[in-house]
Amino acid sequence: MSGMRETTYRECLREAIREALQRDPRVFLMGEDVGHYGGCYAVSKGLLAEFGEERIRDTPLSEAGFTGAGIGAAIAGMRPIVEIMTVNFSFLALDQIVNNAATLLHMSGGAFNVPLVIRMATGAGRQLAAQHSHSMEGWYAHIPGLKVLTPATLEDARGMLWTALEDPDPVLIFEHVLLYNRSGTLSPEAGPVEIVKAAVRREGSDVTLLAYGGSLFKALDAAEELAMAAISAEVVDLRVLRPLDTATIAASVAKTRRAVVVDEGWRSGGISAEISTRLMEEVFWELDAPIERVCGVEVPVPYPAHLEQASLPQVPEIVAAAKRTLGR
Amino acid sequence: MSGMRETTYRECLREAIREALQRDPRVFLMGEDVGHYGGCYAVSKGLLAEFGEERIRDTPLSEAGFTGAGIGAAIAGMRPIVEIMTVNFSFLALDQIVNNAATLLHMSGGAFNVPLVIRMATGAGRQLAAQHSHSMEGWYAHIPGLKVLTPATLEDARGMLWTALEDPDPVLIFEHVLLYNRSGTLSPEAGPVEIVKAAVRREGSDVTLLAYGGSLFKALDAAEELAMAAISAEVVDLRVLRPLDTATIAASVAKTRRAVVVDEGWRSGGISAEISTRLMEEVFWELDAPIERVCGVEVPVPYPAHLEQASLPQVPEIVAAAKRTLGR
Amino acid sequence: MSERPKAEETTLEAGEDFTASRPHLSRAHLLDLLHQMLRIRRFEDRCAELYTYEKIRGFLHLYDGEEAVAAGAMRALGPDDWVVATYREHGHALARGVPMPEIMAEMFGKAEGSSRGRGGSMHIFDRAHNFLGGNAIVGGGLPLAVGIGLAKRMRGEPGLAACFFGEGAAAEGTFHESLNLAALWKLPVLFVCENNQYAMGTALRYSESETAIAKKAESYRVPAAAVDGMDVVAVEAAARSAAHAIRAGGGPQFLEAATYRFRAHSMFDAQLYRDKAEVEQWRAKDPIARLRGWLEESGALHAQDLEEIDSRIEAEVAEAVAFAEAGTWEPVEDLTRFVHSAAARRR
Amino acid sequence: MSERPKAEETTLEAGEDFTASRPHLSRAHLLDLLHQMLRIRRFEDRCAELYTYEKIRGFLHLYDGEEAVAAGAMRALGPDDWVVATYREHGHALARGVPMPEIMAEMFGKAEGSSRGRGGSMHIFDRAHNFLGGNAIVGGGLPLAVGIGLAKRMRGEPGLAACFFGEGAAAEGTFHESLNLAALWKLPVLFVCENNQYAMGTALRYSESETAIAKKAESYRVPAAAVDGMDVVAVEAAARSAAHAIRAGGGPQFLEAATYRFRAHSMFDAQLYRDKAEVEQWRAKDPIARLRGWLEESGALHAQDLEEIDSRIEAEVAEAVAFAEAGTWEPVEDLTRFVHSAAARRR
Ligand SMILES: Cc1ncc(C[n+]2csc(CCOP(=O)(O)OP(=O)(O)O)c2C)c(N)n1
Ligand SMILES: Cc1ncc(C[n+]2csc(CCOP(=O)(O)OP(=O)(O)O)c2C)c(N)n1
Ligand SMILES: [Mg+2]
Ligand SMILES: [Mg+2]
Repeated sequence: MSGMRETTYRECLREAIREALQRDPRVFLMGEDVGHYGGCYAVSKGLLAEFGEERIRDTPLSEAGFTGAGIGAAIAGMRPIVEIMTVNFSFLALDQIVNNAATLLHMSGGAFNVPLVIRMATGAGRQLAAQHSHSMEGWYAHIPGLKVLTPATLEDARGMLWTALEDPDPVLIFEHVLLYNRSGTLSPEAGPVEIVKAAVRREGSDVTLLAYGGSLFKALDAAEELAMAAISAEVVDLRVLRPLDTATIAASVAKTRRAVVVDEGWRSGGISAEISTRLMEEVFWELDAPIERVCGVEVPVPYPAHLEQASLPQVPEIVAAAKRTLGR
Repeated sequence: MSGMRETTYRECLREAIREALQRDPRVFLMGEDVGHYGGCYAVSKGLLAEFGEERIRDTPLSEAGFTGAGIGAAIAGMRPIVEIMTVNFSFLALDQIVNNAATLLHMSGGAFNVPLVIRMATGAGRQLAAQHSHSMEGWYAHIPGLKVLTPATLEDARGMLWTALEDPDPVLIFEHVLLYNRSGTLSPEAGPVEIVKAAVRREGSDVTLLAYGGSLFKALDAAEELAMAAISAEVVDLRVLRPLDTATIAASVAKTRRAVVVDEGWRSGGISAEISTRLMEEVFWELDAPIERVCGVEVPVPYPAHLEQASLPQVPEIVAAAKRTLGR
Repeated sequence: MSERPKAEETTLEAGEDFTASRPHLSRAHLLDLLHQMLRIRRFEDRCAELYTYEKIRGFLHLYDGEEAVAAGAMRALGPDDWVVATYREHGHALARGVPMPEIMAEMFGKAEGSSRGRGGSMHIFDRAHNFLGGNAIVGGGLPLAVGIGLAKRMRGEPGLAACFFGEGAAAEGTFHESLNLAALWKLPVLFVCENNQYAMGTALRYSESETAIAKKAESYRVPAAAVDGMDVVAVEAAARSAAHAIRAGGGPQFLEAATYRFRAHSMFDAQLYRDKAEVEQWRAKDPIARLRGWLEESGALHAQDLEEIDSRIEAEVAEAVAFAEAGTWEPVEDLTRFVHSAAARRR
Repeated sequence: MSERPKAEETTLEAGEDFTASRPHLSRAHLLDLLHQMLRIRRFEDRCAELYTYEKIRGFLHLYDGEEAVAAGAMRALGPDDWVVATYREHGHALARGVPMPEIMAEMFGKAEGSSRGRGGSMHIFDRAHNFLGGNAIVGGGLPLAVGIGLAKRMRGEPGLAACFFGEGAAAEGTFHESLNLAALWKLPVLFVCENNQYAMGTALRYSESETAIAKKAESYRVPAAAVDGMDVVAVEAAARSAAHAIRAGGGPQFLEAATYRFRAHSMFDAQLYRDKAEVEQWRAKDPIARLRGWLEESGALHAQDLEEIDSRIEAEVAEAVAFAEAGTWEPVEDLTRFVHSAAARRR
């Protein structure tokens, strides 16, 4: 096996798309500015030249229309990857996503499945304000019939897409905007990964930090800080928000007896609430303290950096919450 | 004060709309089939004749368009009541509701508030299947900038609208389809009610049942059954899903030390999770048992009665859950 | 129907070629159209009755009066084509060939139904006939049809997607987005607007500033035709000509069929929004009576033909009801089957 | 600009009546238009610079090249009228009269900004000028404009809602729904489509099957005009004529202005989708150079006029930057203020 190579999250996504296009003639990428512009976040840069206009398909501004077209095409034998630039715009396509993509298999009694992948950018941190910055992946995780993936690592950016494309049902992939530029090393053999389980990214014994997507790295930084205070934090990367891997999560918390959920989404009714609740349901008698949540503040994301940052989970808050669970 | 009179939930809603139209010339009702048809669920029957086409305004099938128009009209000095027939159709207007109605006040730094009321039917039980039957009010309760009301009683059906119209910000009112025909008695003096607090509908000491909307009556029935088993259940009607009245809820559970949340919405990521989590956060040390949830099963609502009913919370399950909290 | 040749004058046999750009007006073919429309009418009459017996529940939207549209248009479609319809889709499903017993069982909510009973009247699906529902979100099916057209084009497959929707749907944003996409990408999609003058209780003049729906297609450069939707042969002719152009690679086509529903929007409709005289005027154009009248006049229809048709239909409907009655309820333990394919396929 | 009278020939004074159906082509008025366009250009040049210094962050969409549209159209609006714009709205805000210092402070994210810094470049709002943003959802503003028109009509108030949007927005469903509603209800709404040929990197031919946007208005029966958006007087004339018709109670009007953005879509755009030659062709039509050239040719603009305009603008921009620099950061404790009006109004 050759050595590791330097790459970025963005490049991993691009490689995954390229590989899928090469592997399966039914795969195509469709969305606003994926072609001539090169992708709003430059993920698909260069792919138009390589694969042509049919398979790297620029769409008009019609989120409902092209998402619905993706559903129809999936049903009729293609394997579309639909890109929606930013999660806030996906609301324009929500009817198609919930009332059709998530529902058709059931509504048709199993006759029509929808093997569709929808990718979108999510999250704050680039000062894009209140119509471009939200974290709605946890919200989508409420919908039966959907699978919700949140790749945080390079391996997952590289590997989740193909597995998602092989899924017979609709899968949403949320890419945190702050991760695109993130670099690191990856094995040249990196390929498809499973999309079922959460992953323990750091082992620990005193408290479990549960995070995903952009917040994972804040949780890891917090664990580092906690270590300096002689607190051993385990960090679990949720990876998949629907269906939640309750077993892995509960096993970790059963061991540490304390947990902090970190979620950039708004607190009330966020995925953090579901995780807290499941933990209470599964390991109530093992808990030594109430589960803490460090979440996005319930405000549309403000433009100025100081307010935007104040609205997001930050390492010191995670550290403080973890300490609270230990009575410190 | 004269005696009570017989009326229905539907009539209460209609009276509330009529009163608002009479009281404030800025109020108007707008939506599909509110006029000539008389309202999909007959709520606005007769109002067209009384108030005319301008104020009882039939719209084309354009949920995004007319909801957005309601927002614009509210900003420019009107007090629109927008009716969306069924919560599933509101997804077509979600961009307007979340990216505009809920966000404009903040995005404009307080310059433009949106005094808009949106009413919609919610819930299952009429065999309308997977595109007409969901309970998404808990989902909407995740969005900062919105208020979410779920009138269950005749008093609330009669009284919440006017208070909502006086609110300077957007308010969503969810009417459970099975309540429209519900009849009961109402004081002739019934009028506006506050839209801030949860209400204890039945006092008890062993366990708290938390419910709202169509499920409230199932919780009350369950309390009745529990009483026969010598279990004293307190029943709290949430009334308002955003902002949640945590104080009232927590006070009840701090007293009973056990709770069951009943929610017709899907379990994962539902409002039930938020309530459970808040209780853990607020009264963890008072809890004698993990909080139980009785929720909608995570499936698009099926058409046949036996499956539809199986997908919804039912009295025996509530009773069983309450007993579990007591170790019985 | 004056300009149409008399049935006797057509010499062609009934053996149909769906790709032909014009209908074969053989006697057999016309009798078949009559049969198809009557089949839909009688089936739905029975449904309405069964609704009062609470065998069928939920919303039930009858196609009564509009049969010529589905019966005519479906003649232009072959096995590779797809159909996307609405909640008012019994007629489309029947005309497309979805077996009547399965449709009826679906209405009953039985496991033997075309959607295993999960969908009911508004959600009839059938993979064997490329029948993609049964969509109860007004305008929700149009993007799906675009996607099917896109798949066909990209896969180099023959066939087209036919999408039926009401004139009320023309106001939805998805109408706009879908027509643009189909035209921009020159996809094989046949848009069929069933203009029955009302969207629930909202008359067309309350929903559209431009009430000539076919005109709207122009602003997407989609060729459009308006046709008398109470004349089954006219519908078939228009659909054939449109489908022919699509199959020749010309991109989407649009058809507006003027029609009327004789009954209420659904079973919960007091019809306050239209007066009886209007309904009577339209009833006088009943597509079934019209074709029958013309066949009789021209001597092509004998009393015994009609009797035969009637008895075949009666038997078919009876069989469908019996099948539905005999159907089984899906076990409650299977409630969440069909949320994901893995579970759906497990047995 | 050949058919336009020379400035000297116009005898009318600059004192403007926004309700007039035609522009007053006085020298003062034309100088004013030039001033307005230059003001926008220079303001944005400065913004681009400040972006490189990271004083302005997030997305910044310049109006560079399109100034004639806002500058011209805004002349047809009075104080009772409302404006709904997009994320590319600096030009609209300036031309509408939103004070430059507040706009600049908003770009900096300062509490003194027009939206208290909450919105930034994409979300400039000003109640005093009925300026309803600043909307970063493409097509998201159109229904709002319809609603304002509805409120005006129902309240019997004078005025109209002017809604600016790009040609890319014309593909969105909200475009369709909004035009239909405005026309159906005969509302006072002026739709102004700024057709700058691209939606981000998507050329019009990739987004619309019918590339003549104004034609689309016909299918809603909305009167439409296409105008040279690089000619400020032509835009003003078209806007005045449209606004006049609206004020006369004729319902909505549609204007398509052909224009071009000289720079990138936003500050993160490598412009792979168009070639330099095309940009140069359009630059040759620069609305500012064009008006200036014509004024100079006709002897109406003297070197000292231009110097005066330049120095006024320089001072104004400098003042705006100083104001923004001196502005304060909203305290973090106020983070959730403005989620609800109660808290927003508390101080
Ligand atoms: C998005 C959406 N809005 C509203 C409804 C409720 N609804 C069902 S049918 C209907 C009328 C549709 O009219 P049209 O498209 O003309 O079809 P028709 O019923 O006349 O065949 C309405 C408003 C719905 N099902 N979906
Ligand atoms: C609903 C939505 N989809 C996508 C985007 C991303 N986006 C921002 S501007 C833009 C192009 C819009 O083009 P156009 O309407 O022509 O306006 P222009 O930017 O050219 O002025 C896109 C795709 C968005 N902001 N909103
Ligand atoms: Mg109709
Ligand atoms: Mg543009």
